[in-house]
Amino acid sequence: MSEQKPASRNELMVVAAARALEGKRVCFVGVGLPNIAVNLAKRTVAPQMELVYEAGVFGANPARLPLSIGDPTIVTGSTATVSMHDLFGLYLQGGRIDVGFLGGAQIDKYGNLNTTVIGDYAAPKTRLPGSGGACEIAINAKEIMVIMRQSTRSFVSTLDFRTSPGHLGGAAASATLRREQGWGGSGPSVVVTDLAVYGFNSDGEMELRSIHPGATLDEVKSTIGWEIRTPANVPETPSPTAEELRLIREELDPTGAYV
Amino acid sequence: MSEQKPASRNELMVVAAARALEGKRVCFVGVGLPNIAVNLAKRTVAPQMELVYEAGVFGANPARLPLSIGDPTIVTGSTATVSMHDLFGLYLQGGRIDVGFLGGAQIDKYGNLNTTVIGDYAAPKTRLPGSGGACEIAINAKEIMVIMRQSTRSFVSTLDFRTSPGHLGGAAASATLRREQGWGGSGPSVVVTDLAVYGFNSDGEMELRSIHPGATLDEVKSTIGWEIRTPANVPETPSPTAEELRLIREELDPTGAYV
Amino acid sequence: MRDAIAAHVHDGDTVAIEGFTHCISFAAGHEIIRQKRRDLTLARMTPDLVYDQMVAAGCAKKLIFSWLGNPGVGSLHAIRRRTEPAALAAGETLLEMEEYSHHGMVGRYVAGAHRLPFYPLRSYSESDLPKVNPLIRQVESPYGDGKIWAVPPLNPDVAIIHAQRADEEGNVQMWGLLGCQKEAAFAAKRVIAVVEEIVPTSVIRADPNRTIVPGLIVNAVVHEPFGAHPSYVQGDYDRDNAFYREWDTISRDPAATEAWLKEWVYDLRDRAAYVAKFGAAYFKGLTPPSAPSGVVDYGDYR
Amino acid sequence: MRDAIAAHVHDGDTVAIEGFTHCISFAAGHEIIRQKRRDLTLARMTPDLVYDQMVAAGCAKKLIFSWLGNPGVGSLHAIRRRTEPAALAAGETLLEMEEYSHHGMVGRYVAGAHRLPFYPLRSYSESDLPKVNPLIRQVESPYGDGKIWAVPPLNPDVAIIHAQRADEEGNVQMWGLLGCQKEAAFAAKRVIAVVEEIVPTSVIRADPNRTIVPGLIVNAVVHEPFGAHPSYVQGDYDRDNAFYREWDTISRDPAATEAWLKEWVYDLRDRAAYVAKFGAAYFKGLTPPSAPSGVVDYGDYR
Repeated sequence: MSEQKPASRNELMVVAAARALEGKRVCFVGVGLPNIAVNLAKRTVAPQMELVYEAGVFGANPARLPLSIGDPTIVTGSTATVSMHDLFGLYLQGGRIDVGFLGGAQIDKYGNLNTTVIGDYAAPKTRLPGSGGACEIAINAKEIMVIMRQSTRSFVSTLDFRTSPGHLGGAAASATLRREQGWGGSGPSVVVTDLAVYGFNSDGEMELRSIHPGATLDEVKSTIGWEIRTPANVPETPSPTAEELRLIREELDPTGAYV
Repeated sequence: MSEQKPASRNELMVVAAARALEGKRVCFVGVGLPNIAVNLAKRTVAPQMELVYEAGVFGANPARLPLSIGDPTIVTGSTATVSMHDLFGLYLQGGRIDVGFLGGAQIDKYGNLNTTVIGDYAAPKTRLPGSGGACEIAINAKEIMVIMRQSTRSFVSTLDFRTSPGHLGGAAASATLRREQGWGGSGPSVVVTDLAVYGFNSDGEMELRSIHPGATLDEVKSTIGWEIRTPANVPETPSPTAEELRLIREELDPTGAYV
Repeated sequence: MRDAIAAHVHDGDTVAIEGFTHCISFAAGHEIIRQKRRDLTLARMTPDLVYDQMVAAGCAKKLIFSWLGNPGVGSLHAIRRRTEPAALAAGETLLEMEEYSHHGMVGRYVAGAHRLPFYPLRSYSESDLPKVNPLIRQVESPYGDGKIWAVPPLNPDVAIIHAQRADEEGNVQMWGLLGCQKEAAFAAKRVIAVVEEIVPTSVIRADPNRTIVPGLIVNAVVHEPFGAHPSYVQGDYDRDNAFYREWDTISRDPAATEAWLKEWVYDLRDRAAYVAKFGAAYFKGLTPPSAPSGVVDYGDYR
Repeated sequence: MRDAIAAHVHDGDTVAIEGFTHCISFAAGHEIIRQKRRDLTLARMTPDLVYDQMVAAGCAKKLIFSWLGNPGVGSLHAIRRRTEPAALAAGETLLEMEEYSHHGMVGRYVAGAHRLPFYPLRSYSESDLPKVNPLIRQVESPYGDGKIWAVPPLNPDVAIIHAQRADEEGNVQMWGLLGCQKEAAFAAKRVIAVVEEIVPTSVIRADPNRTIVPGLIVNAVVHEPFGAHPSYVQGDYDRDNAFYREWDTISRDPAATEAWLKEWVYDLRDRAAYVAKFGAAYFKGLTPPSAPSGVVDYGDYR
């Protein structure tokens, strides 16, 4: 096998996200990076995983990397293709989704997400896509994984708009409310960025778990808008294998459109 | 063509019911006699009529007389076969049904129907099938036609149980309530029996419209549990044509199972 | 089937053998009778012969339903004997009855499948049904346009559905009348799928829009040819209307009913024996000529 | 198409051109632009390029939606220019925005189609969406288990759907992603069905489970091959992802957007001219190899 270029930060992010899916059964896939991470996981750590696309596909078996959330390749060869009413009602709200993948323009320390606007809602500085399925995914998927690039603009102390609830103001309140209101899910468990991997502590607050090769703790801290909780010793995220990089570069994203 | 036997009272009932469907577009079909009446109408006065079966079929095109409400012959060659959720939600409740056909063990002067019990509900003398789709058909079909044999046991002054609402206690109250509660339908318009045809007057009370050949006014009155409204001159129900009788005897009910 | 029933249907369970006239799993009903399950709550839009037989065999304590009859024939006499005090045999008790309309029963499964607290519908107004079933209630619209009726979710312990085909993973495909099988299966805690044919997954994946229930929610897949007789399976065999009429005579007489259960259920070890007892010629007579659907193209996108 | 739009789409109407990524009737959108409809309320789960173009052409005064973007590419720049005050051109006004989540939008169509006063769902809790959309409200369960969120019915004046095939009577069949076309069509006062192929009714009746919308509710059937381009039709042609990326560049520049509308919409008399301008070879390049569904048997019961 020829010499491989070292992993880019996007590749590190995708590989770390894929590895976080090890052993998961039913995953609700988003477009872009989550799409690549999930398809990489299915080819590596989670071959038995069922891919669910909000467009109405269960058990997708894409022959190429889907270029949009509704790419025809997710339909052909899938186990079931259903109406969106069935997908959101029977599969998501019905409690059949183990992991939902979300991203966003802004995330706070409790994993609450903003995909709606930057600035004031009525007169936004930047109009973002909005919820799509994110709001109900955040509430009904048993577990939420977040994948997004980190910067002081995206990792903020206060969201401009809360599109999708995470651990709200903290785990205790969140757990009670989720139980009382009969939410199907327990909220965000993992956040993967281009620099590091985060979990959530018992207070539902984001906590640094590992730093990607090539990134530094200072860099991580300087790109987060709050004082991130950091253990005494932060391990390094295990490097991607040659096979993981080959899959991304040759099969999943040959044109480099996403990674 | 060979000599035909004269029409039986059941045949008179079926033919009168079929003729009442002239020009109707979408008809919700029941089992038994309504089934034969509707299929006769489609072959005679209402060729353009779409047959809807509560089992989940729209635009049925049965190659034989369906022997049950879910006979496979109503599916093969139909325009659309759908879930019962769609049939009751999108087609019936959605307001797409012009005529619903109902029968019952008991009917009162306002066209309210009982298909649940004879006697006390908790300890019935006779347990009947229950509502099936009748209750929501009575509420949502734009118009209701009733077909049933008449006797003092079936045409009663007081129902043992009101399964399906007709004109309730009278048209004025009924119309107001149907409007206020957003019911889709205006209630019963025609009742066809083995002896006569009835309509409803502006008070929503049943009124004699015509008497079948061979039946008498005395016979009609003596088989109704209340003083039936009767116009000065009651016309005779037009006799079945040879072709109508041939269709019933040779095509729709060759074994005479129903008529 | 023996293992599937033993593993997933227990005394006291709420069981839904669904299928509106079409694809009713009599094979499962008979195995439940053979295994002598007791105190079952039997949920079904149209109890049909399968529940009349299960009630006659003493499996049931309660019915949840919307139409109680022998479709196209008349009454379910075994159930009526447990419903009408005058007909009740010595030592027998009345069945508990929980009664809805068709839309209401469908709605109960939908609410259960969608994990909703209730299902709103336009029915029951001015009917006596809500008076005898306190679970049929009204809900106030938050848009100021008054009240509408509602039914609560129904989540059976086990749903049993029959269909034309599934793969080994339990991905079920069905055509013809769909009834409320999808909704009942998604609402249930456990699902048993009984099929006429087990096909390779490639057959399922060639036409994903035909899948009504994914293997994900199926606990057991049972291959049971003619498992829906005397009901029918679209394209495979016709409804045995003669038997539906015959049952009317049998079921009027408790002794004849007992004798029938002995000959056709207890004395047979399984469905295969039932099918063999009728003989191949009998089922050949119920097989319709072909009416192919035609082919559509999904396109190979790579 | 010209007649269908002229007859059924009027200034001020609420229009739903539905289709989730799949089967989006760009042909209808372009004809509406050509006929210079104004003050439309455009409802769609995912406004996509078709609404970006209609907004750029000045047809719209309001959007009702759940996800606003160029799927797989980025933003809808024409719509953003009517949404962000800093980007608003002189004389332009901000678009009215009524915003939901995907499940909420689906639910609005379902409530409209089922003639229900509201659709209950498990979403919106602790989200800011209800704060900015007062139509997202809570409803109290009549079973004592608290409140759940609800959305009101949506009944568009006209729904426009695209599909693989229909017969002359407008019985529409579709496979692949079904989106919410069935629900939107049943909710609408008028329905325009646009299809790749008009088939004999016998083709429809050979596979009745594939019918998503019956002719009964269809006001106009339009035969428009490649009418969904640059979106796709399962089995017929692929999504023109290159154009979706190209539009990102074009739509960033109001002048380029105007020029594109002139060349590809105003200066062309109809969809046939649009297809001819691309040329047969271009569409051949978007056509996938075959992936047949296989045949099932409905049985000939007589």
